Amino acid sequence: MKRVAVQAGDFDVAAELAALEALGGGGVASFTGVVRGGGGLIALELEHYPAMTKVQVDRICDEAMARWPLLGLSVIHRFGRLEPGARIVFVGTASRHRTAALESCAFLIDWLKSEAPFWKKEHFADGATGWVEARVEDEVKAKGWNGQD
Amino acid sequence: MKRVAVQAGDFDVAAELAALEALGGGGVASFTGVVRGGGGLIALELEHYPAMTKVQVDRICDEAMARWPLLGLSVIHRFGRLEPGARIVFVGTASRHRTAALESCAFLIDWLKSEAPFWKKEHFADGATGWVEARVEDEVKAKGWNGQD
Amino acid sequence: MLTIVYFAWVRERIGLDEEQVARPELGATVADLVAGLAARGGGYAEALGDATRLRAALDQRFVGLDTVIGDARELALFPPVTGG
Amino acid sequence: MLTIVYFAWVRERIGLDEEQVARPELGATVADLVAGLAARGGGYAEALGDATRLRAALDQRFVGLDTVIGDARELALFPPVTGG
Repeated sequence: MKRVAVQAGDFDVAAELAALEALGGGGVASFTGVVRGGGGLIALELEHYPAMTKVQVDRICDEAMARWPLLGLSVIHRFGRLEPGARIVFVGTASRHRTAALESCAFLIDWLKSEAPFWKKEHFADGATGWVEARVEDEVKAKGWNGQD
Repeated sequence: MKRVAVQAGDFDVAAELAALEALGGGGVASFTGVVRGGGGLIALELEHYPAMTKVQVDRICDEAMARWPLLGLSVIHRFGRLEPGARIVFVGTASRHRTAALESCAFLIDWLKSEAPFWKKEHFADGATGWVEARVEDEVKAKGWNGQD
Repeated sequence: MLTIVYFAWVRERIGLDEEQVARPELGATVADLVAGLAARGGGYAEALGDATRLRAALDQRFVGLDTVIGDARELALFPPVTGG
Repeated sequence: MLTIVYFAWVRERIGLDEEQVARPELGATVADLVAGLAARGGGYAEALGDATRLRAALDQRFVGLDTVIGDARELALFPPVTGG
């Protein structure tokens, strides 16, 4: 099972997890990213490159499935305007081996952070806006999975 | 938020995750263990040491909260007779840092495997039964978190 | 008296969840007590004969079998745990 | 012709999502094309003046700025990604 979705709407974490549990694998790992409030943030606007996003996320998922003995995975990434508390991203993996489920989940979220063509713009209560800067740490982390410097 | 439960009944993964997401941390990681079928297995019987279990799991949770910047965690472990497909264990963690959420989740499930006083007995369709043997790998993994050999 | 609690196949082989025994002499370790119980033969010998397969807790804390029992009130004997 | 698509603050500074440009000469790299666009001044200079802040994709694959454009049909220019 490989489920990849890039969508504006919210998703049902329970349904995603239930589908992964039903694969009978023994272990299901997940990560959910949520818009963090504070500092006067009223919304995050996620822009993406539609022609590229789905293909890119698909490729990353295939890589995870080649690398770990997974029974299934589910990756969902939202775009558009999201308010604090809203879910942005979900990664779920199922495997007979808990380490495979947990590691592949970490791998996928690291890659989404550094390799998926999404950009975040912050909107503040005072009308100010600003594009979120990429963190060097994220690029380093994704490269780490390849054993590169 | 620290939620620890040792119970016979099932639990609601969606409700646990929603409580963790509501902490506003940005990242929620989870692991759910499910009874694996196959080989004629009809049920798993989980025995535990009630006077010790809750105290021990609490202690492990405190250690995770001291070690990673967590906003909250939730650990649920079931006991009693569980059929294939049933959930056994849930670990959920919330943090502003996705790495903290993912690592602490892996830490907790590794420790539950090697340090929580639970024992699993397998029941097969032909009437045979057998206690699951501890895997050396699990003891090694838990020790790895302490930098011990 | 000292309470001993048994779990998993240790419990099944001995046929008891729990029992009271006379408090062992000063300085006795868990291993000393286990050897004494195994010497009873039968299910005790089956359950406790090979100490390398056993784990123990004193007053709900994991301890090595070389730990002195001291004034602990509850000793638990069981196989390596398999939770999670 | 070559289609160029812009994202995030590159798009905002240039004021366009997408445009068609004459296909660059044989052997031209992404960096060569970026330098030519930046030379238009105004929003282009603001968006593309500092190539170290840019990332690129040719036909929906990430490439370094030193990559030859060749017969690619779509070039995308954008800042480092911040998804997840």
